[in-house]
Order: sequence, then structure tokens, then C-alpha cells
Amino acid sequence: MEPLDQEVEESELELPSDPMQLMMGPSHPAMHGTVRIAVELSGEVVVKADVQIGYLHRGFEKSCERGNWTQVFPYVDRCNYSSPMLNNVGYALAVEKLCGLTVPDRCQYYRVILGELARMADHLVCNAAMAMELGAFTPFLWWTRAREMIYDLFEEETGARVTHSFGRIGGMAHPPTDNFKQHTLAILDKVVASSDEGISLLETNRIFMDRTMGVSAISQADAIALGWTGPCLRSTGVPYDIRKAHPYLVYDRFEFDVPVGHEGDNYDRLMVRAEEVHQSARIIRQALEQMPDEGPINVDDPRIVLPPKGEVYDTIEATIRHFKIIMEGLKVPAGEAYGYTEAANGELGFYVVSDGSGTPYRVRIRPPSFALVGGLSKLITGQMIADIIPTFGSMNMIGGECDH
Amino acid sequence: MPTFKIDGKDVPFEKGDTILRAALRAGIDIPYYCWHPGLSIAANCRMCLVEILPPPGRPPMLLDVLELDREKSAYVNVKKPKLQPACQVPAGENMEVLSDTSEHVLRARHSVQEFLLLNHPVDCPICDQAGECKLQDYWLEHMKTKKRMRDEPVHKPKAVSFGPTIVYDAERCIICTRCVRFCKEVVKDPVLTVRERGNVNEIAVSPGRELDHAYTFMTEHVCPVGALTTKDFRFKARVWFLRSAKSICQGCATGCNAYLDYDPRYQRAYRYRPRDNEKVNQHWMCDEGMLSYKLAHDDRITLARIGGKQAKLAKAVSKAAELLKDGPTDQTAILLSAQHSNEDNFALVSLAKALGIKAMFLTGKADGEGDDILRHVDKNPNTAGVKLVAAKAVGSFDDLVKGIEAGTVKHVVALGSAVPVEDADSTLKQLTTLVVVGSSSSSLSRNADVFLPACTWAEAHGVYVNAKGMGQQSLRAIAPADDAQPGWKLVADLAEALGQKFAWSKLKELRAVMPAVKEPEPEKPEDEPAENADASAES
Amino acid sequence: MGEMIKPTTSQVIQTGQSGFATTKFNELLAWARKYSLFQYPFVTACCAMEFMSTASPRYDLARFGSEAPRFTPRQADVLWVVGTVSQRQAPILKRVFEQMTEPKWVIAFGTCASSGGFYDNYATLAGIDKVVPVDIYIPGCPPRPEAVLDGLMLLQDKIQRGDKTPGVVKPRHDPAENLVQLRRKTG
Amino acid sequence: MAQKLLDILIERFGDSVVLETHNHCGDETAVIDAAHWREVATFLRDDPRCKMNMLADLCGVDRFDAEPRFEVVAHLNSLHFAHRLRIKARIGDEDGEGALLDSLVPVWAGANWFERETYDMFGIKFEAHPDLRRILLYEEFEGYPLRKDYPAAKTQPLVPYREGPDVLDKLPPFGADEGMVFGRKHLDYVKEED
Repeated sequence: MEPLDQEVEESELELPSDPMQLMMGPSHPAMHGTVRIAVELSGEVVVKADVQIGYLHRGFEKSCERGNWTQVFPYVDRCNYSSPMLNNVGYALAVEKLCGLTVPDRCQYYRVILGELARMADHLVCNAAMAMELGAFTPFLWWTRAREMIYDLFEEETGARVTHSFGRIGGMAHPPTDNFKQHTLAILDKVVASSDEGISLLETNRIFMDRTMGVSAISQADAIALGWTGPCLRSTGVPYDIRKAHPYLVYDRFEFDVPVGHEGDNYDRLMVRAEEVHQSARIIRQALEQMPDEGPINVDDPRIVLPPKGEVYDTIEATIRHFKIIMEGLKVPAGEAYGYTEAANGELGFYVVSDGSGTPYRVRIRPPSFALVGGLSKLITGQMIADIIPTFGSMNMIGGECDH
Repeated sequence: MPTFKIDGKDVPFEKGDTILRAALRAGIDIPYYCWHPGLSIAANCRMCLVEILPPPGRPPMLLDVLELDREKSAYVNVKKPKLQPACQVPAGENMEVLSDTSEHVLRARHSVQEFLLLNHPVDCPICDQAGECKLQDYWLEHMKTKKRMRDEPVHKPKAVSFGPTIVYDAERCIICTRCVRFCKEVVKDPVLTVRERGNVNEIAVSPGRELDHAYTFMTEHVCPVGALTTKDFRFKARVWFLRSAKSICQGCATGCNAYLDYDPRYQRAYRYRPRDNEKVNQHWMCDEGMLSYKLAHDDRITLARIGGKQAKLAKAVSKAAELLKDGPTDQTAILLSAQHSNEDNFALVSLAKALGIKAMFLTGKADGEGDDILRHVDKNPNTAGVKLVAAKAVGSFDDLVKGIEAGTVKHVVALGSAVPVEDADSTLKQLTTLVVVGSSSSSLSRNADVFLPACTWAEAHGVYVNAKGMGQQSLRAIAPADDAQPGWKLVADLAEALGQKFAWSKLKELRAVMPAVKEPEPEKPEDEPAENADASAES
Repeated sequence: MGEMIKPTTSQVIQTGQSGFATTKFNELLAWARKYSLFQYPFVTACCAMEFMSTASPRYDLARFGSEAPRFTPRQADVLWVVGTVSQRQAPILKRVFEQMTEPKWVIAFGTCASSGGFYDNYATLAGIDKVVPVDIYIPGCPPRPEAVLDGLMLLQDKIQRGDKTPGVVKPRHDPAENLVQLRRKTG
Repeated sequence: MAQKLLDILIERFGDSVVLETHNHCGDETAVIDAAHWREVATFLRDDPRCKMNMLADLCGVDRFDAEPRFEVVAHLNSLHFAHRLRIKARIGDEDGEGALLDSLVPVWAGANWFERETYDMFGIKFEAHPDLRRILLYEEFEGYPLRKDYPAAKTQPLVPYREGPDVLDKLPPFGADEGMVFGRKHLDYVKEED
């Protein structure tokens, strides 16, 4: 329609307006993960944002102080539920550090492979969610399909699709299945291909680029000061990856690159994740080659590893061993240790304190996304309100670990 | 103090100490089954074997043994030092003992443990001892290997009833003869004995007898494995769910130290275990006392009552206050309870002082039978304590009855739930006012105009003074049930409702003003290694 | 509880010979309702992963006419409570439920939503039925998509029958039973 | 490398500030006098030999029967030298009162939420923190859950629970014995004197 008066300048048309208060969440459709953002808007621009988390606080750390050391695994599973295996491994490594244990070679490779698979799944989910929030539904469907393949593999190995509780202190719950290697190789290409396929729809897509490039960018200095790690830190150009900086398990035996971005904006975050899927695949391929087919998975120590079930039913010795571990919990020497691994979102730390009994005295999880979301308000201030959701998506906030 | 060496560490000992005793006192752990600090030395389990180096200049005591040489796959002659039981060999000046550092000793322990488990049934899942079983602990510490025997184990009678309280399982028994020695030496009633030999031997009750003396529970307590179990605790709870609180037995005036084991999930007490105290009960308790944990739950009243009807606690307190207000103090008496702690009684006494009530009487259970081991005729845990806090002559319950009959006593504030006579209802009915602070139902609670629910000893901290005049603290185990509160708190509320404010409101403050009793004795006497040292760490 | 009685369409609609159909009005209504369930996903935690799988092509929730998510409770028929609900979240859940218009149904997706699961502590609501009434409980931590579909079908069945009693998704056969047989076979 | 860090610290501050050090499990740890908390942190960040430019983690520990009762534990990380350090400060009396520490927000911006969480869980206050609110729990919540004497199962509901027969009867009861197992820890966190 015709403007009322073409002589009048834009500025005169504008009316003075107070900033508008708006509550996003905690049950906002696009907020996967329950978080609440109290934003102050002038027009469409966010002038002030207060990110409130804790709607999924499930008392993880308190619960850990009630069972025994092994009973913590189900809880860590559910801390980062889009890559539980990485949490399993992280916690197991922390406790083993305290016990001074080293698991057999075969187990180390096994952990690496399962962990990297979980990382791929995690990145796929994160990217899928972010793309979907920008209206790109096709990649979401493709990537969920790819994730299903990984889930199937996990189901075959661990018996569970999502929450495996597969890690054990001093090893894993079961040795790899017979077809583990070939099945992994079989899905690997499909998953990577599917990831690329999805990315090809996005990376040069004009709408997508306009919506993400230069949006919610963060400088290296800020990111470091905020304690950011993982893909979000790397997207700013800092090549910091714990697998390289402080190699654990057998990561020093593989060659892989650490992808970095330069802007630290949403686009980079997505692309870094996309590239890491490739790197994970690389690591898995090498690991599958090097992994021995024979050999024990668990350390050989009756105080730590459960006996075979068959013996438990038949001989008193094995029954006693089973009882000691299950009823009293394996005894972890008194002391404290901070085990840190590179989870899908960054540094996943477990600070475990033991008083020498079978019950953890304190299990502290250092969730990567807690630090990330801590920087969210800084990120979205000055952005359009419509960019909050994709920014939030690109952080990959996982309620379980962020809210403990 | 003379010393000798264990694994190169200097260990002090007193004349007559065995190696084991000295080691335990020095905190060096030597495994043992059959030895018990309170019993004679049998040295039949062979678990505590140690290697004793010969004195300088003397040849070592060696044995010829055959050993399988795996290379030659044949048995060859080798010499081994003769190991000796640490529980039996007395420590000597400058003696050199090898325990954990001698592979002979380690192998011996491993073998002993393996033999003990040879015919042991796979019973842990259904065994009450599981979780506090020495076989389990020592397997992990000293064996750690699988079963080698592929034979069918020897089968023996299971679930044999030894008497009204004890069940015996021969397959689990390791014939340490602790129970036998206990009956013989402590109770002086040798009703148990060992029958047969080798791996078919078992404990038996002497013909025509049952295991029915006053200390049968102790046989279960001394049993290091699950062979003897009490019918009372059997299949009731799993010990790893239980926690222990340092408590004082409520059975009689001896005031035996005990652990009250309770389940925090259900807030329920499950059993008593004796707590070593050389000055009071050494390592023992009587059946009566062991069962007195039931008082924590049996016919409790946990809600306030006004004239027999349930009521809110606050309402009941104010009601009690208004009932007492109009009673002339010379016609009012207070009834102290030897069943309750010093704190409760002291609170009531100070209430009496505040109101100017002169008449004080004492109630409690009637006397029962006693013996010269532990059981006291006075079946109340705190008679001495009441006399102490009352700080003046206290009339007996009969005096109170006389007073009521004579009409000189019309109003009574009573503590406790036990009366020494069969039926006091007829007397108590004559009272104009009866305010009772008690924990369970009795003729007092039945006739109370107002009943205030007090905690049992299991639900509150309290000091009890035993017949010897020793003040001992009993710690809280379970949380107060429903409206129940510590007696002293209720009395304080009552006093406040009557317009009398006490100087104290917390337990600390109360204890500060309470007449001092002798300090609680240490749980673990210095000169005795604790049989259940691990347990004392629990609470 | 949890048993499924599948009514065939003919039970709902009797087709006569000469090309007309008769049915009861409320049955027709129920039949229409059960195949067009608009859902409000109240997604909080781990179960979201399986919820995604269920909605995605492989398991395809859409087959049951209940794919359309409505992000305002006022337009939704089914409230999917997916994941743990903390004490802090409880009031919000209650409010969302109250904003929904009748007829409305609630599905407790996963163990946490059903009972609080093993988060038996100060922070967690021990089952959403403490706050809102629940029609279908889907156990599992998280439940497999198959179980979820089973739960949805159970709900549809209940809607058809106008059955208001809550139901639990159970395994179609008793796993223990097989175990016993297995034991017998092996010896 | 990191052992050098401890030496640097001691050499710079002396034993009056660096109360004790150990490297159990290879994690170098320095216990810092609470009064110099921020000073030491700033030094560690700025000193060219340390350059601890990232605060990896900050949390509390409740040493129930120790005095002082609480430990605040910070894990520092240097992206330059790839070395790490754990620093601790001990604060608070036996009832958990007077637990006060300098905030590290001026040193590392990331400390903001970690300190809020520590306050939320332990009631440890941080001096000069921009906004010290509860972060994981709600304002109405009384007490601090991660203190050992807070009963783990004690909930504080915001909405009243529903009444009625259908509420609990329709499922198998989830009784105490079906929840978490207790009692492994034989230490009962009840103060002896009531």
C-alpha cells in the first residue's frame, strides 16, 4: 500500500518505545533442553538477556554419594544423553586414575571406537537440531537416519540404544561382539556420506548462510576467558583439543586433524562439527586396524572386576567375590583426582574424591555445556531475537549435564 | 615396655601377651577365626600362622615337605620353616616374627582359607552372616583365587534347631569351637560340643539338652561365619543395609554397651550387638538384653492423647498445663522413671523445683532374676541415675500408692511407661490429674488424662547410669516416630505452658546444668583388642 | 490395565449392503479423535533422543495420525511428558496441562516421567502423576520407539473405548517365561 | 612441568600462603590461604611462566567433620603450556557458617556460573560476585543440598501433590526398598550432640 506521507523521514515515523520484556522458555517448543531466557528487546534486537538454567537439575552429584562407585555409570549416561559412551569412558578414566589402574590395550581401543561413534552421533544430532531450527528439515531427517545406524551398532554392542551404562571401572561390561569390526566399517561410510549430503544442502545455501554467518560471533579471548572448550572454542580458531593436548587412552597413536573456524559464529560451529565427524571416522578406521582381536577387556583384579556369572552360581569363591564387589562396592583408595576427556561438547571433567570406602565421597562433573551456556547471554546480546534459537542450537546445550 | 619385631616393625608388648594380642593392639592385622579376646586359646583354625625366626645362633625349625615341581612334573623334597599360631605363642623380648612379608605365611593363609571354603555351600545369598562374614573378608584379603576342587562337597545337616533361639547350619561351620568354649567358659554350662572328625565333624548339643541358657545369643555373636543364626534375626534384614548406633542396653541395671543396628530406610531397629567394654560387659550380653531392642517399637504410643483420645501435641501440652495449674502443689507429686535417661528425669525434677512440688516418687519395672555374669536383678537401666538427678530421697512406687490411697496425692506428673506392680489401674483411677510423659502403653498411659509421646532411648541421645554408678551415653539411632519428642523437651514445653521458663532449651545446655555423672567409659578398653573393631568404626 | 482390545473398524462402523454405514455418534467421534491426535511435546531430558527417533522416518509416528505437533497447549490433545520433571519444572508442567482443552490425554514417556526413576532425591518429582493425571505410562529408560508406538496405540484404543483408567505399556510376552524355558532346554 | 608451578607458587608466596601441596595421581595441588585466594589466581593467570588462562572448573567439597568444613576447588588450565593446576581454599566452620571467599569473576569471566553453582549447592558465598543467585535450584529452596547433612531424599515441592486413590495405587508401589540402596556408607551424618 501507499506510504501515508512520502515527505516524512523514517526517523520521524519511529515512535519512542520502552524495551520489551520477554520470557523464552522454560517450555519453549524450540528450546530442546529446558532453559529459560529472560530477554529485553528494543524492537527485534536483544539488549539484555538473562539465561536461567536448572530446570533439569536432577541431583546427579548427590545421588552419586549414595550408591557405590560402579552405580554412578547409569547417572553419567544420562548426563549427556546424546553421547553417553563418552561420559562412561570419561568417568571410568577418572576413577581409574584414582585407583592407578590401566585397562588392557584392547579395551582402550574399544573405548576409543565406541567413544568416537558416540561423538559422531552427538554432532549429527546437534547439527540436525540447529538446521531444523532454521527451517531446514531435510538434513534433520537424513541425519537422524544416520544416527539410527550408530544406535543400531550400539544396541548390538551394549544392548541399549541410548543409555548404555557400558563402562566399568577397570574395563567394559562386555568384550566386543564377533562382527564388531566389520559392522562398524559397514556403517561408517554411510554415516559420513549422509553427514556430507546434509551439509551440502546447507553450506552454500544463501538463506542458511545469511542466517548464520557472522551471527553470534565470539572472540578467542572471550571464549577462553569463559572457559569454553570443544567445537565452540575451536570455531573461534583456537586449535585446542584434549585428545591432542593431553592425549588419553591411545589417542596419541592415531593421526587426525583438529578442525578450526575463524569467525566463531554459528556457521563455523556447525562446520567444525561437520568436519569432526570426518575426523572421528578417520580415528575409528585407524583404531579398527590397530585393535587386537584377542586379549582381555578387563583388568585382572578380583577386587575390581566381577567374576563370570557361571562361576558365581557354582562356587563359593566366586560368590564371595561377587558379594564383595556388589554389596560393599569396590574400594577406591582415599584421595582425589580430576580426570578430563574431550567429550562432544568439550572438556568433560570428573573430579572424584574418595575416603577409601566403597561409596564415592564426592563426584563432581564438569560439564562442557555449563561453561558454554554461561557465555550464551553475552553471545545473544545485540542479536536479533530470531537468532537466539539457532545460536542456542549451535551451543548444543545438553540439559542433563548442564543442569547436573 | 619390652618390644619385639613383626615384619621389622617394633611392637611393644606386656608380659604374657601373645603375638596376636600385641599385634592387634599395635594395629597390625593378623587374620584369625578361632581366637576371641574373651575366650581361651584353641589355636585350631590355623589362620593366624606366622613365621618366627630362630634366635641368633640357633638353627631354624624346618619341616620336610613334598612340593610339586612343575618343570619336572614330579614331587620333590623341600624344607619349609615350621609356622606357629600367633594367637598361642607368647611374645618374647627381641623376637623376630614374619607375617605379611613371609611367602610361607601368605601361602599358609591362602591354603587354610582354601580348605575352609572347600566344602562351603554357595549360601551367601541366603546367609544372614553375608556382609559381616570373616570367610568373605579373608577370601578377598588372603586368597583371591578360584575354586580348584571339582568334587561334590561334603553335605551336612542344615537348619538344625539348637534350642528356642539358635539355628545351626553344619555346612557353613568351620569348627572354630568359639561357641563351645563360650558355653563352657563364660556361661559355665557346657551344652555344646564337637562331634565326629575331619570334614564331617560338626557342633552338637549334648544329649537330652537344648541350647537354652541365658546367653544363647552370644553363641551366634561369637560365630565368625554363618553357622549359628538367631531365630530372631534370621531372614529379617541384610546387614549391609543396616547402620549401627552406640547404644546402652535397656534390659537391666548393668547397662551393657551395645550397638543398635537399624535400617535407615524404614527407621526400624533390628538387633543388638554387644560393644566391647571391659569395665561393664567385656564382650557379652544376655538374651534378655539382646531382645530388648524390641522396646523401640513394641506397643508404642507416638501421638499425644487427651483422656484417651488422640490430639495435637501442642493442644495436649496446654491441656496438661491447665489441668495442673489449679492443683495445689502440696497435693501434686512427680513420678520419675528408672526407664528414662538422666535428661528426662532431670527435666521433670527441675519442673518440680520450679513449681515447688516436694513429693517425688520412682517407678520402673519390677525386679527380675539375676546372675553373677551380667544380669542384674534391677531390670531398669537408670535407677542410679534417677537417684542422682533427684538429689534427694525419692519415694518408691508403693509410697505413691499409699499416698494416693490416703488422699494426700491428687495430681501426678509421671514419666515413663512401666510400673513395678501387676495392676495399678485401680489406684491411678483415683487421681484427679494424671499427666504422663511416656513412650509405650501401660497402666500409666491407660489412666492418663493427658499423654505426651516421648522418644524411646533409641530415638534420642541420653545418659544412663548403671548399677556401678557409671554414666554412659546412648546415642540416637532412628528418627522419632510421628509426634514423639525427647522427654526432656516435652517437660520443658509443659513448664513453659505453666509459665515456668527453664534456663536451657538445647541438649548441650541441659547437660551443662545437669548433675555431673562419671564420664562415659571409652567404648574400647585399652588393654583389649576389640573383637568387632570394624563395627566400632561403623557408628 | 495395559491390556489392548483392538476394535476392528467394522465394530465401529457397520457397513450395510446398499452402501451406507451406521454407527454410534460417540463411537464415530472417538474414532475420529483417535486418528487425529495433536501432540504437545513437553520434552525435557534423555527421552528426547528416543522421541526424535520415534518421530523420524524409521519409526514414523505419523502413521498413527499423531505427528502434528502443536506448540501451544491450547491446540493440543495429547501431552507427551518426555523425560525427567524436576521439582522446579513441576509448576510449569501443571500450567501447561491446565491450559489444554478437553478432551485431553497425558502420556508419561519413560521411567522418570512415570515414577521419577532412579532420581530418588531432593531435586526430582517422583512421577508426574503427583501433579497431573496420566493416561498412559511408558516404562523404559528411555523406552524403545516400539514401546512408544505401543503406548500410542494403547491410548488410541482407550480413546475408542472411552476408557479413562490409566494404562501401562507392558511387554507383549513375559521375558522371564522365556528365561525359564531357556533354562529347561540347557539343562 | 606442573611441579615447577608449585615451586613458582611457593617461591613467590611462601608457606604462609601456600599451606600445603601434593601431586596425588599426578594432579598438582596447592592449598591456598583463603585470604590470598584471588591474589594467587591473578598471579597464576598473568605470570609469564604460568599463563593459566582458563578456569576449567570450580566446585565445592564438604569435608563434613573437618575444620574448616568446606573446600573450594578450582582446576586451572593453560592453553599455552598445556599444563594444569588445582588450587584449593578451606573455609567455613562446622555449621557451614561464615563460608566466604573472594570471587574469581574479575580474573576469569567463566567463574561466574561456577561460583553461583557452588553457592547454590553448598551455601559458600563469594565476595564481589556480580549476581550471586541460586542457579540450579529455585529461590524457594531452603538449605544447600550437597552439604552432607542435607538428607538426599528431602524434597521441597513447589506445587501441592494431587490427592486421591488413583494417584499412587495404579502402579506397583515405589517403596523405599525400590529406590536407591542406602547404608553402604556406614558414616551417619548426624551431629552427636543432637
